[in-house]
Amino acid sequence: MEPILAPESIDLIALAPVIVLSFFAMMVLVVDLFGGRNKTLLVFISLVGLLMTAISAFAKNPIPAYSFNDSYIVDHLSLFFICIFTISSALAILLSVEYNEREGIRAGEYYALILFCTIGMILLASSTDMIMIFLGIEIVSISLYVLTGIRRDNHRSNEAALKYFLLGAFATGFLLYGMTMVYGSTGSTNLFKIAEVVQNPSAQSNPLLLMGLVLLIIGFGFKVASVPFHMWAPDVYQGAPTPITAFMAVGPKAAAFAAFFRVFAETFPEMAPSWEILLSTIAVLSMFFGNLGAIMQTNIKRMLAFSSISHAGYILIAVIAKNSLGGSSLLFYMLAYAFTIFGLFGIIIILGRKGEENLEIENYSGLAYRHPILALSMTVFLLSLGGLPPFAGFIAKFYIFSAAIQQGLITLVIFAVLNSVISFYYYLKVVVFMYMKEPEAEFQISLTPLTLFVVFIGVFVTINMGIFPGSIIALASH
Amino acid sequence: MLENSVPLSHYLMLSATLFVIGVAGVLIRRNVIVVFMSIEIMLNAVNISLIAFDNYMNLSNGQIFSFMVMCVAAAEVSVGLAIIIALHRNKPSVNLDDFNLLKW
Amino acid sequence: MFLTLITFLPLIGALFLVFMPKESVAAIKQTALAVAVADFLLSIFLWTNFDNTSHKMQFELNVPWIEAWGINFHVGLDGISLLLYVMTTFLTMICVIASWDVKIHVREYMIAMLTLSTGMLGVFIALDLFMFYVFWEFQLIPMYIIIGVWGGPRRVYASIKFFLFTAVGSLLMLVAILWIYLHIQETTGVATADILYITEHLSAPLGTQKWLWMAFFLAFAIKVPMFPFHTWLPDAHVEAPTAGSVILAGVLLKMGTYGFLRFNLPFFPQASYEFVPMIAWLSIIGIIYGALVSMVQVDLKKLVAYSSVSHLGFVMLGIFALNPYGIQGALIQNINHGISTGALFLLVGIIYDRRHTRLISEFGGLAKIMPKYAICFMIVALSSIGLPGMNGFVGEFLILLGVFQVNGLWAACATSGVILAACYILWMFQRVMFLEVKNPKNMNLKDMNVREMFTVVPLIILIFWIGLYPKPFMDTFDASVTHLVSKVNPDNFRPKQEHHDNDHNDKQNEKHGEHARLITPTEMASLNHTLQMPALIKE
Amino acid sequence: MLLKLTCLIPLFPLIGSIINGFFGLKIGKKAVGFIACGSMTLSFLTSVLVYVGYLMLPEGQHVYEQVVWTWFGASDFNVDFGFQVDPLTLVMIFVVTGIGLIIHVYAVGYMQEEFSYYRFFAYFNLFVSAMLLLVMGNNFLLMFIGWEGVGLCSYFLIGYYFEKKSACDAGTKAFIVNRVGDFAFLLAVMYIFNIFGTIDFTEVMHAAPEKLIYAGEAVTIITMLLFVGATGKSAQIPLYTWLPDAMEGPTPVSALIHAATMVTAGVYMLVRCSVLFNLSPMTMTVVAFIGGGTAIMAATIGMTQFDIKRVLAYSTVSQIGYMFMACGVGAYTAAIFHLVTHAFFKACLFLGSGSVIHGIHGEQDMRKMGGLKKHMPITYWTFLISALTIAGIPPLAGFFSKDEVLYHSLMDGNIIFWGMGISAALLTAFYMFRLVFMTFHGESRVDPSVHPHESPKMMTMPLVVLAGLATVGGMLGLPFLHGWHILHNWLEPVLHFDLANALQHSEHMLHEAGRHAPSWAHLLEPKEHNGWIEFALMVFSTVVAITGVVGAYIFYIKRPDLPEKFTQGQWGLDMVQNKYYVDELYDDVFVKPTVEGSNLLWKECDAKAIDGAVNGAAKTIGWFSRQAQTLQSGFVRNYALFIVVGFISLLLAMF
Repeated sequence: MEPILAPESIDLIALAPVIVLSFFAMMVLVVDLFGGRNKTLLVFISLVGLLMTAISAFAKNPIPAYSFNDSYIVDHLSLFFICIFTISSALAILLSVEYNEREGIRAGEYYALILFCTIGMILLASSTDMIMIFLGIEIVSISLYVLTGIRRDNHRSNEAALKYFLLGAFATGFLLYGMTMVYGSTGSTNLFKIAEVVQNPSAQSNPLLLMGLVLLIIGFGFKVASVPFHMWAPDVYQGAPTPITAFMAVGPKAAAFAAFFRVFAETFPEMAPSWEILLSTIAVLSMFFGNLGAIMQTNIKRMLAFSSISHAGYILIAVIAKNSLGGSSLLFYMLAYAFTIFGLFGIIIILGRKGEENLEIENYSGLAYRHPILALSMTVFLLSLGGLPPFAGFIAKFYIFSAAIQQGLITLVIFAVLNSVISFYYYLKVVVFMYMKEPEAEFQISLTPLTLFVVFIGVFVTINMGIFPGSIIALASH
Repeated sequence: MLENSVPLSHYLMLSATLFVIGVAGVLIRRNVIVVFMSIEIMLNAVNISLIAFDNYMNLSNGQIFSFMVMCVAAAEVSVGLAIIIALHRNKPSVNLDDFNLLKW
Repeated sequence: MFLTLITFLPLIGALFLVFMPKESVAAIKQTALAVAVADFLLSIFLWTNFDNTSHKMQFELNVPWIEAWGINFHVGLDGISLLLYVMTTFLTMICVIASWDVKIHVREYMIAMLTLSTGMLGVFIALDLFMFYVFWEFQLIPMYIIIGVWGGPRRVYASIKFFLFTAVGSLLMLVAILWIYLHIQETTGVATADILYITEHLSAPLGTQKWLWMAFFLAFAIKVPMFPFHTWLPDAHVEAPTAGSVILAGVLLKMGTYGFLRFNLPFFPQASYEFVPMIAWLSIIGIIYGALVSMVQVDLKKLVAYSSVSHLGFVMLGIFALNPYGIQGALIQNINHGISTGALFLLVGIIYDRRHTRLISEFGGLAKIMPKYAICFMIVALSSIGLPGMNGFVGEFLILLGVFQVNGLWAACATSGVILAACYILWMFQRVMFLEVKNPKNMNLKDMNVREMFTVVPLIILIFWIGLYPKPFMDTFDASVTHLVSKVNPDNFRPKQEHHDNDHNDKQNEKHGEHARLITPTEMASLNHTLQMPALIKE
Repeated sequence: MLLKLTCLIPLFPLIGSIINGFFGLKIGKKAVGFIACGSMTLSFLTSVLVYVGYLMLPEGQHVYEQVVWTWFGASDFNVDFGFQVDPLTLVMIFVVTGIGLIIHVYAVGYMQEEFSYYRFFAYFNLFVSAMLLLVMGNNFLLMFIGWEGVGLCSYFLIGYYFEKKSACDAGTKAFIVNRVGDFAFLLAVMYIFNIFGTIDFTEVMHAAPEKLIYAGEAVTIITMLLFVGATGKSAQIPLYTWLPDAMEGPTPVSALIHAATMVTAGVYMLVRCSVLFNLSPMTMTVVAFIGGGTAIMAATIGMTQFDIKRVLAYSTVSQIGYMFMACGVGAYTAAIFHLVTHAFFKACLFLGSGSVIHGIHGEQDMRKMGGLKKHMPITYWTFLISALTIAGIPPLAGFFSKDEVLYHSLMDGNIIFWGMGISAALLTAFYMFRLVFMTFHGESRVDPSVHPHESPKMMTMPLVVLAGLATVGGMLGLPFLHGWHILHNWLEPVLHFDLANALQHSEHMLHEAGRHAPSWAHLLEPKEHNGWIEFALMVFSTVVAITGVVGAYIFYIKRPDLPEKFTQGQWGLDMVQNKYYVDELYDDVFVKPTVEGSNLLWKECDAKAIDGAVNGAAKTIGWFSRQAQTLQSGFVRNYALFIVVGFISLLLAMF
């Protein structure tokens, strides 16, 4: 047996973000023990931790750099993703502060769990080894199980957690089994080595490997909530606390896509003929089911859950395109998506109040004339999600589609654009209620500053990335 | 080393059978705990094949992997049971089909 | 820079309005009007500084926008877009005046109107495909809001239909745009979406051209709207508030025809040529179908909406005549339709404001009660049916003339639309304006007030101006059209064939003159025989 | 330099119209009348000056063109807003401004009681302006402005009493039927441009023999289309139905528009394009047939009508039929001659009937008239003179013009045309005098409460003038003084046509195209003017006319019971009285199917099929959406099942 780990291959600087964040996460836990009921300090520590993480991510230079026997990588993709993760976690924390107070969520581990989850995401985006990927996924998942069910007294929250947990574990089984098969057929868990092995045409037709790929697709497909492994998403999104829903829709999803991209687009590009059609089908089905499911929804969180399923379909196109344009478009899309989603959920949180979250779309009737700015922001977010210029969502879609067309995937793109039309319908439905219906009942809302701040950032970035996307594109397409 | 005594395919078959049993358990059983156990069976099926591969191809990664799987499984168990307990407080039932508040 | 300023001025105005207090309605209206008027005057300044003799883009500005993709903020005007641009600012101004009586959410209304203006102006000046698409989709939103918030009872249905219909087409166009963008990058090595560059360098096999053409076609055909993609239009028009209808008819539909001229023709000349028969027949069906259907409408706005389908059929037919007569006719008809139909919608809006109904059967005898209104309505209606001396005729005739050069049968079919136009307009006019006043609610209607006159009279002046002396208008696009036609001339693609011209001496007249054909001798003989008549010339 | 004034001729009435239209209500009736008549007078005087100017043109120049501005154009197509003055135009200008002025004066009296007096004169002046454009335009499109303009004014004036449904319907009908003609006219113009590259009259007529093949397809189609256009405006078969209905308008309107000027525009157009028509024997034949047929058919209907104005309307249709027949046999001078005389006597007849209607307070039914001679002598005498003129009694104007038409229809056409013409003449004499006798002679059947009275001077003076013109108008073309036929010589430059030259060009063109030209030699045989035949025909037609008059006398004065007896139980009468059911036929064949078809198109095709497809797509998506929703059952095991199903399908797809 060869030595598993050569000491010289351990590069802690490359690992700095994970270490920093772990430190801060544990600090949150410890401080919480002494902090009493006031969670402000925890929030502060968490935010600082995320900031430090983001900064420390750039400590490693030059990139790409490898660590732990090439099972951990610092490259452009992972750096960009780390930024997305820290941003989304920070925004989720900001959204949570006032929400938790309102809803009576006093658990201090809440913030620690978000941070731990972030660690998992960073690992997931940076790992080049299947073991690492597995660990990353599990760290993310387990944190999320808890976060989903953190409102212990809330039946829906509990049920969502249970569903998420059972199905997540179930899917993990598939993922693991797939990894095992890939491992068994290639003899390695390291993605680089696997990639080398599958250069060989005879290895490509190994049924064990193909079976493993299918199982991997299931595992990742579950994490990104693509059809037919999406069924958990609407229930969980609906049941989870709103900030966590937003967080789930962005961070873990992005992380899963990062891994998805690493495994399929970077490790198995030679085998594209065998998985391309599968992923394409899944992508198209995701778009259709996501959009069709969303049309009839009356609960906005549930609707957004379905919408996120359809977005998974769009993003899968980037994976299928498996070119550098695909990678950078994935980055851009996730970033744009993050700001839009957090802004949107920010508004949803603002519009709720204790005991009555006002999640039915009908509750938004006449919003435009009570709180025009909020309604306008909401419109901006929805249209951005729909992919309408001049908002970030449009550029993101444009980016992904151009990656696909460069790869000759025109049919897929046509499916995607037709689905965009369907999606306009339900996004506009919300606009209809906000602008074109008279308010049904008076409801008081409290314009909480932190949440408003998130909304503001969301609007600003969504528009800014829509009109002046140049700098971000330049970063993404490095 | 039990070389050549039992061929790899046997292990794999065993693992596959266990996996399918686990899957079937998840699909068929209604008791939350039993479903949970079925999932554990699936994970252990994976472990078996991991070890088998390692053994027959003279590798080590798989063994480490299986340790990881076990750790994670343990963590999952703790979280999972916690969730089930929390749920049980709200609604005293372990029948999965009773948890049907979120749908459509 | 100047052009950019004019384009974004309304948006800046809208942003300014955002910060005005909701309650100061008067100030909001005045501000909006000031912005619109200023914008119009500035655009007039563009027109006066426009060099008619050149087909090149003018007032150009080309600055990098998304450098990573080679996408530039490239704007400019040429003859094809200039008038549409000016008309947009003009109609925006008219619409702000016409919307003076908006009761609810005045501030939001004006914001939407001004934003819409910027969106539309952007479409006409964009010289980068990406930018074009951005503006093209962007203007949907304010229009959607205008229909949906200030519209009639079925406004939600209409607004969503409008939005989705347009979106279907434009998203497929997006795919084509992407394809072109990547193709250009592949073939020339330059990453750019510059329209001028693409026009010159795009070369794709005919099969591909056709697909791309179809994608663009769908987007623009829905916008125009051509039969059978027109059903969003009646709903949108009927439900939209008056100003919305005016803008919709006056500018939004023109974006479709503009698209054909800016993209389909120069990008894919050969595909365009191949598709001429299809377009021609669709247009002809549209002309006749629109006229027939509008004849039996019971709702005034719906009638005008269907008449738009008919009129735009003419425009499309003219564009695809692919000769200078047809295209120039189509361009001027674009303007004409904006003026006439815009004015018709304004006028319908005026009685709608008074009676809150648009059903033709509710009216009758208005000529006696509202004489000024009746005169205005008559003039506009006549312009709409293309009475010579008014604007509609100039465009229609040029279009038909152009089509006739291509195919006499098409011209004949299209010309029959002229008869039908008279039918539906006059019948409607009779039922609304003439006869006795039967409905007591109509007895005390007030005639048009000064503000309403302000909205309609400028349009009427234009009706006569273009009808009698269209030269200042037509001169603007002369050079551009000549340039365009030289690119899309069917002779470039047709297999060369022998011309039997009668006049061999005069080369200039070569394309005119009869090709030798006779009535068959038997026909002649039998005719002469039955009449026992030696054919006859005396005097 | 006097010719520079040309553009003022149509401008004066236009200005008058604008002033009256916008300020008419404020300035009062007197001023309105003054402005209307004043503008007409100015226009007439200017015409005289232009005429003088024209006479001073240098030898050999027959046409004066004045381009005011370039109207519109594209590429090599350019239309000028230009006027031309040539002999034909001058004739028409004088007819329009002269008779227009007279009728304006009459209308000032006739319309005195109307509230919207100003509106009437605004339209009336506008009409004259448009009519002048029509006859003065130097190209087809400018003519078309006038062409549509007069149609529009006609629409307004027919529908002048817009509160009456019948008036509105009549106006709309007139406009739409005219549009059918315009449709053909427009196509013709396009075809002309296609062939000649210009639509200027002078250039087209000059180039026609060189660019068109004799009896070729192009010229036949062009002339046919032009002729269809003419039938619309001039109320010929098959588009005549609007004219009788047009009598809903005030009587001066009928006189000016529907008798003297507008309806003859078709004839003017044919004469203007005589060169083209000369090249197409087939069209010529059709024109002659339609003309002759219309003349007879309208005359038969005219015999059975009781509405005084309708009789005159059918008479107009019939007389215009004559003019077309003349055109059809190539006797353009005769057509114009008859046009001019017809303008005199028919205007007089209409104004006379207006005077009658005015005198008995709006009654138009002849069965409620009778014995009016003593109440309104001036009206009677002028009416009688005009009736004699139209009947063709020498030496009144109508005799000469009608006779010239008949002579040419026999000599240049054939016996069929002449037969048509002469029988129409018989019928004309009969129904005109039926009208005269029923209105002015016999016992009074007037409603006793009404006291018939003579009209004021303002109205009778125009009658006298017109009757005078009808009497002496024949001087324009005295038959015996051959070579002294004033009108013929005057129009010669316009109508000049060198057939031999045209045939030669055609042959050349056919050879170029590799076709063989048929033998055209017989066309060039010279024809002699036979004075004796002409004389014989004159005598014959005089006899015919007198027979008609006497017949009417017997039927309506001597034996008033005869008409009843003759027509008792005749199915034919019913048919004729109902105008051959043409209106009903058109209604059933064109109007109803169009309206019903459109309804069908709208409700079935548009709403159900096309929009149904759109909404159907939306509904389908909605249905799928509900299905997708029900999949989301909320049961965890279901969700797990989905994962497994997905797994199995992926496996199947993979292998």
